[in-house]
Amino acid sequence: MSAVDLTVKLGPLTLKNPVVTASGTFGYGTEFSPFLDLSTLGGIVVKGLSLRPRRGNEPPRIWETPSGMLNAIGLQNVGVDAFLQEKLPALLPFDTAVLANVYGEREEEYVQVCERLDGARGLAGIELNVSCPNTAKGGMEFGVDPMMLERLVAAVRRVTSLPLIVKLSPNVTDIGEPARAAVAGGADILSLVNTFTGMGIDAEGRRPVLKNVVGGLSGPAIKPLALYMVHRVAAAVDVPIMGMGGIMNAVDAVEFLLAGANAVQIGTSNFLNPGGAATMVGDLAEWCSRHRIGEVRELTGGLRT
Amino acid sequence: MSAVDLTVKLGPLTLKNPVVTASGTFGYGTEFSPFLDLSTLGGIVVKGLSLRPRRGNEPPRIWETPSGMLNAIGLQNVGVDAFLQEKLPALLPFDTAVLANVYGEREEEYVQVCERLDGARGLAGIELNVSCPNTAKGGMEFGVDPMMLERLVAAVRRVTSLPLIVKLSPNVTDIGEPARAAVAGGADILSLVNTFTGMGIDAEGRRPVLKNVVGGLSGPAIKPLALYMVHRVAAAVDVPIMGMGGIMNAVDAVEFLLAGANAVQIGTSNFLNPGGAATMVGDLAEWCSRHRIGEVRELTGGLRT
Amino acid sequence: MIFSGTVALLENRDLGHDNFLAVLDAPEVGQSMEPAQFVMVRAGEGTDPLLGRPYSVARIGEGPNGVTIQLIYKVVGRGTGIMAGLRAGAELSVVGPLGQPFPLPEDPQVPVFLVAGGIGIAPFPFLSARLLAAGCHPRLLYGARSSGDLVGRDLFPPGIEMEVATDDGSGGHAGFVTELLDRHLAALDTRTRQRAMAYVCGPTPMMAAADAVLARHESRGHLSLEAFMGCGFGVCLSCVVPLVGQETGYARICVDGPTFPAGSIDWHRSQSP
Amino acid sequence: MIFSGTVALLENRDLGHDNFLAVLDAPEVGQSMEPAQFVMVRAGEGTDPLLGRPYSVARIGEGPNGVTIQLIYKVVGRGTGIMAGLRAGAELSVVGPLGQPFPLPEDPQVPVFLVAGGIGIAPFPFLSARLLAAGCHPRLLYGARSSGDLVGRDLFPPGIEMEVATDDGSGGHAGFVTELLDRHLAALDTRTRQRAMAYVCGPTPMMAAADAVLARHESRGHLSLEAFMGCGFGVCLSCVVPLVGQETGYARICVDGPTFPAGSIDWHRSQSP
Ligand SMILES: Cc1cc2nc3c(=O)[nH]c(=O)nc-3n(C[C@H](O)[C@H](O)[C@H](O)COP(=O)(O)OP(=O)(O)OC[C@H]3O[C@@H](n4cnc5c(N)ncnc54)[C@H](O)[C@@H]3O)c2cc1C
Ligand SMILES: Cc1cc2nc3c(=O)[nH]c(=O)nc-3n(C[C@H](O)[C@H](O)[C@H](O)COP(=O)(O)OP(=O)(O)OC[C@H]3O[C@@H](n4cnc5c(N)ncnc54)[C@H](O)[C@@H]3O)c2cc1C
Ligand SMILES: Cc1cc2nc3c(=O)[nH]c(=O)nc-3n(C[C@H](O)[C@H](O)[C@H](O)COP(=O)(O)O)c2cc1C
Ligand SMILES: Cc1cc2nc3c(=O)[nH]c(=O)nc-3n(C[C@H](O)[C@H](O)[C@H](O)COP(=O)(O)O)c2cc1C
Ligand code: FES
Ligand code: FES
Repeated sequence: MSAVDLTVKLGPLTLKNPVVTASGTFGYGTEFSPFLDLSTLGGIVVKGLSLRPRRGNEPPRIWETPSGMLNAIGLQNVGVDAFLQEKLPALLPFDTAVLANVYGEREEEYVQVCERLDGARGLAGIELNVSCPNTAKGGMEFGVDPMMLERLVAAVRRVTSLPLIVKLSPNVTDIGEPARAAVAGGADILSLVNTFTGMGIDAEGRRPVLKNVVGGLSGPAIKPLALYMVHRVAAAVDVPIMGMGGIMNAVDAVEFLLAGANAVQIGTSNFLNPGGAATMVGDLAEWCSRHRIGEVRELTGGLRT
Repeated sequence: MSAVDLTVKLGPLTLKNPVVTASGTFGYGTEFSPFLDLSTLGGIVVKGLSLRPRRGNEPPRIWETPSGMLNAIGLQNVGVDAFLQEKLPALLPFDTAVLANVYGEREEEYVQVCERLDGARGLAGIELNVSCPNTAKGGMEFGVDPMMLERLVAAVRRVTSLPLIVKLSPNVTDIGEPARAAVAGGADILSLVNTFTGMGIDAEGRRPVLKNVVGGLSGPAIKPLALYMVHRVAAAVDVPIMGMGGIMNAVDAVEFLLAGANAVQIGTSNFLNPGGAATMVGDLAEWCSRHRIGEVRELTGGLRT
Repeated sequence: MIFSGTVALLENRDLGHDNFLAVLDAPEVGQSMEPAQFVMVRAGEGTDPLLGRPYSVARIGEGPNGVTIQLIYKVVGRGTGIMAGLRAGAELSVVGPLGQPFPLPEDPQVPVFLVAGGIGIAPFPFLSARLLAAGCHPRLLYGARSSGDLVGRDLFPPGIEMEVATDDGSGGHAGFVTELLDRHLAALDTRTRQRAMAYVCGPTPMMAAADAVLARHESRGHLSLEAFMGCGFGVCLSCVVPLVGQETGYARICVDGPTFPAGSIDWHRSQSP
Repeated sequence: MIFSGTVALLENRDLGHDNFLAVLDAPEVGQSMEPAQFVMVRAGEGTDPLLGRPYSVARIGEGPNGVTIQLIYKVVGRGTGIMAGLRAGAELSVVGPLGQPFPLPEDPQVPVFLVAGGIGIAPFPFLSARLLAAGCHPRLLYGARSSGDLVGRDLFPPGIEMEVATDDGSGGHAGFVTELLDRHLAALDTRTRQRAMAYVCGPTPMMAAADAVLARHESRGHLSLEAFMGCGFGVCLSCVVPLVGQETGYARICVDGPTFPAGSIDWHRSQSP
């Protein structure tokens, strides 16, 4: 087992292993200290940060669905300044790549948040959450319009030299298009998928189950859809990929690597199995050694079709 | 219970109740005679028909996923002529609306199949499956390009006076667009959703699990996504809707009606609970009477938001 | 560290009226548990249902490997339904202890009321044991729809005075349990009343009512709130509730609660749909 | 009508080496069941796993409400794993009887071989009972990886001759069970050999090998094929297999099979990935 090399290189970003926790499902990291040693993880993506603190949506905010969950948290977060002052320093003692997930309602907001993050001590990279409604464009998601997306990524690219990850929305006809646009804008890495737009209805109450009416679907239910999208993006572009969507164990992670991902992110799984991400690191090494794979990166795109 | 009026009118199509079985999950109907009385159903959509018989894809063709299944049957079917000669007459004794689901690789194929179906004795309507790859356009799905879709629907509209249902693909950025296009082309009714494109991977074998590599995801896993799309299409267009995606029981059906559907289709559920569609008719009536709803159509769009 | 792992079900006793007592072989959880803290439990195989369900710990018992934790639960949906179908020997996935416990009164001589509505009885056997040990003399006021729903009274340590209320009048006071609380507080002199302490657990409307009673009598109290919980340890941000004077944000019931001091919940803003 | 509904598990006996015998209180299913027919079974709550799993009926027994159906199953994945965890009293959802049975030999005097590989033993106790009743004298040739995997031999009616083979040589013939079949057929005179009948059930490679042996000796036989099945009654079109001489289509294992006459499968085209 010790023989397996788990390190992965995603362009400018090197991770000690390919297991990264996903934004919005891992708090600001330290919430998980009672369950695992953060230093075992390849990386941590923190909760989406906006320019100012946000209180989020009114509850109910989540709903359980068959093998999945809908959420409409509304990006409740402490804001970028509190993150830099309080949350990021608390992660300095840990040997893991800390990635900031960034949210904006307008292009300028993304740029401003990234300007503040650029050069922050202990920050390994920035992930742009482009599944946000663009208030200047009538609420359309940044991530679904390739031109808008390329412009946004280029604008952010100008203000930061940190590794730049663009997290793609799956709510599109062909995910290859935003993938190419993000790369054209200057993305170093693509991560996918964010949640699928969905809705739950309470038949008894004849009401949407979420106060926000619509929410994002995550969890094992979406795994086949996410795997397909990773496979497709891997064929469409040449940059490294972080794959995610319903990963619950090391075998699921291997599937994403085989589909073309260089690393994976663990989301919903953290809620029900808070120590799970760390377990997966060990299990992945074990899986590799059992299959005589010396370097985990050999798995990437290793699908025999 | 007997007091509940279950009839629904979808433009030119009147159904005795809103429970219809979905194409590809109910054979040619009579396969279910050992499990239920076909006359209890509001309608039956038969397996997708092409101009000539099709043998379908090589196996493996299906794969189970968390709360769902992937399929890549490849539209194995007897062809429209055998349907008219053998399958349709066998359904004449039953008091249910028989709907033919039509598949084509080119616009002309759709038109030719529909020409033959038009006026067939015992046929209540035609449903166009537009999630088919257009071989003339390099394999792009008919259903994802609004212009191509409108043209296709208009071409079919010219050759048949039967109630025309267009079944929308969910693999689009905004399902409102193909919905409007289908209506502009002359669709009487929209049905949605068809399956979501997905993929499964066998980590041990490092292979896609389906011979066809990609397949369509159906079942409870997609229910929240389908509900959202029905809700969205109901807001976008003014024609009646048949909603589907993961319906397993009468409460699920009520949710789709509340989201804006006038009738529902039952797909994957038929595989694991072959008598289930008939049970749902009774359960739906019971649900309505328990909630003092005299006419099931009151539920359509009855969501309090 | 908080325990997260698999534990064995040692006993799953039917208490009647869809209520059960589950005994779990979970010494790592039980040893540091406090009253009103809870565990997240997943029962059954597969990913449907996906998320854990929160349960208070009703009792700490003796077990083959140290202490056991004992849960009283009522079957209301899928998760509880699956749990009710398990036999001794089944494995459950458990995370805990979680949440803020009920703080014990500083002065054991003050009147202490345990106000339970329905399955809100769950944390009180454990709390009672701790209160007795601290020299308090708690009185249980227990309300339910009907007398058959008044389960678990035999799980309390001896020496707890009990009064019951039922909506249908089939047992004890015919009416709400908060009316019993109101009466008891009203019977106290002002100074005693202001030092009295109530611990409340039950459905949300009952807790709002109890909170109003406590405010009217200027009595002290702690409420243990309910919410659908996605994680139970503060990261999914699903279980939020607005607090009085905190107009710009929310508390998380799972980590800031489930116990909150009486008077701290902004009931007006918290009404869910 | 084919039964589709919920039945009770009466017994779930551990046969060792991950094999179990499940006894189901399913008189509606059992009364019209024939050997090699199967049932689709869903165990556990929720929609994950979603689809039923096919199991042959191994025996028809006596039960409280008429006949029971008895399944021998091996834990290989999620569905079988969940089933193994169930206790008597649990409810299972069952559809059946399904599929085409093994046809009995017209002449009871011909040599009859039952060729089982691993859990392919499942349909043979039931078939043996029917063969004995028809005056046949079947001989069971039973192969498995190791002698511990040779389960269920005590489920056969008395009077069945048995020979075993193990891959690791830990019991009986060291090698494949198809080698035993080959030997037996080779020992017969040509006319008897051509009238001999073999019933084969086991993993796909073993069935392809048996089919080749039967072809070589010009003996008759029926194979009971395996496939992942989405429905079990012919509508999902998942369980397809190409037949010899049927270049433009497929047979469905669930309704056209699971039993097929020897020589009818196009093994060349059927190789799955
Ligand atoms: C701190 C705490 C301690 C608790 N202690 C106990 C205890 O000791 N014993 C006990 O019996 N119960 C206790 N509960 C309540 C218990 O957690 C619930 O009864 C349980 O979660 C029900 O699960 P279920 O799967 O059976 O029901 P579900 O199938 O989840 O449904 C039950 C109800 O919840 C609603 N619901 C389902 N999902 C959601 C969602 N995402 N958002 C909003 N509503 C939803 C449903 O509509 C339904 O009305 C406690 C709750 C909390 C917060
Ligand atoms: C007619 C018939 C009769 C049978 N009778 C018996 C019997 O009596 N006793 C018995 O023990 N078994 C019997 N089987 C086999 C039995 O059905 C399987 O072992 C069972 O389905 C396994 O279910 P599982 O959920 O435990 O395994 P799964 O978790 O489903 O996986 C088991 C294996 O199947 C593969 N698999 C899973 N899903 C798919 C898919 N969609 N497509 C292709 N491969 C997949 C997995 O990769 C794995 O290798 C029979 C099969 C047939 C067709
Ligand atoms: C409760 C919740 C909150 C989330 N918040 C964010 C967020 O702030 N920013 C973001 O980019 N993604 C967010 N996500 C999406 C996840 O990071 C991830 O892309 C998605 O959940 C799919 O992965 P999973 O199926 O493993 O959960 C959130 C997901 C959940 C469930
Ligand atoms: C095995 C299978 C075959 C299908 N074949 C067709 C088809 O021929 N034509 C079509 O329009 N839809 C087809 N569908 C899609 C279903 O009709 C339905 O739209 C989809 O499965 C979603 O509903 P469900 O979740 O209830 O199954 C098929 C679905 C499955 C699972
Ligand atoms: S339950 Fe997840 S934050 Fe409280
Ligand atoms: S299993 Fe569905 S057609 Fe055979």
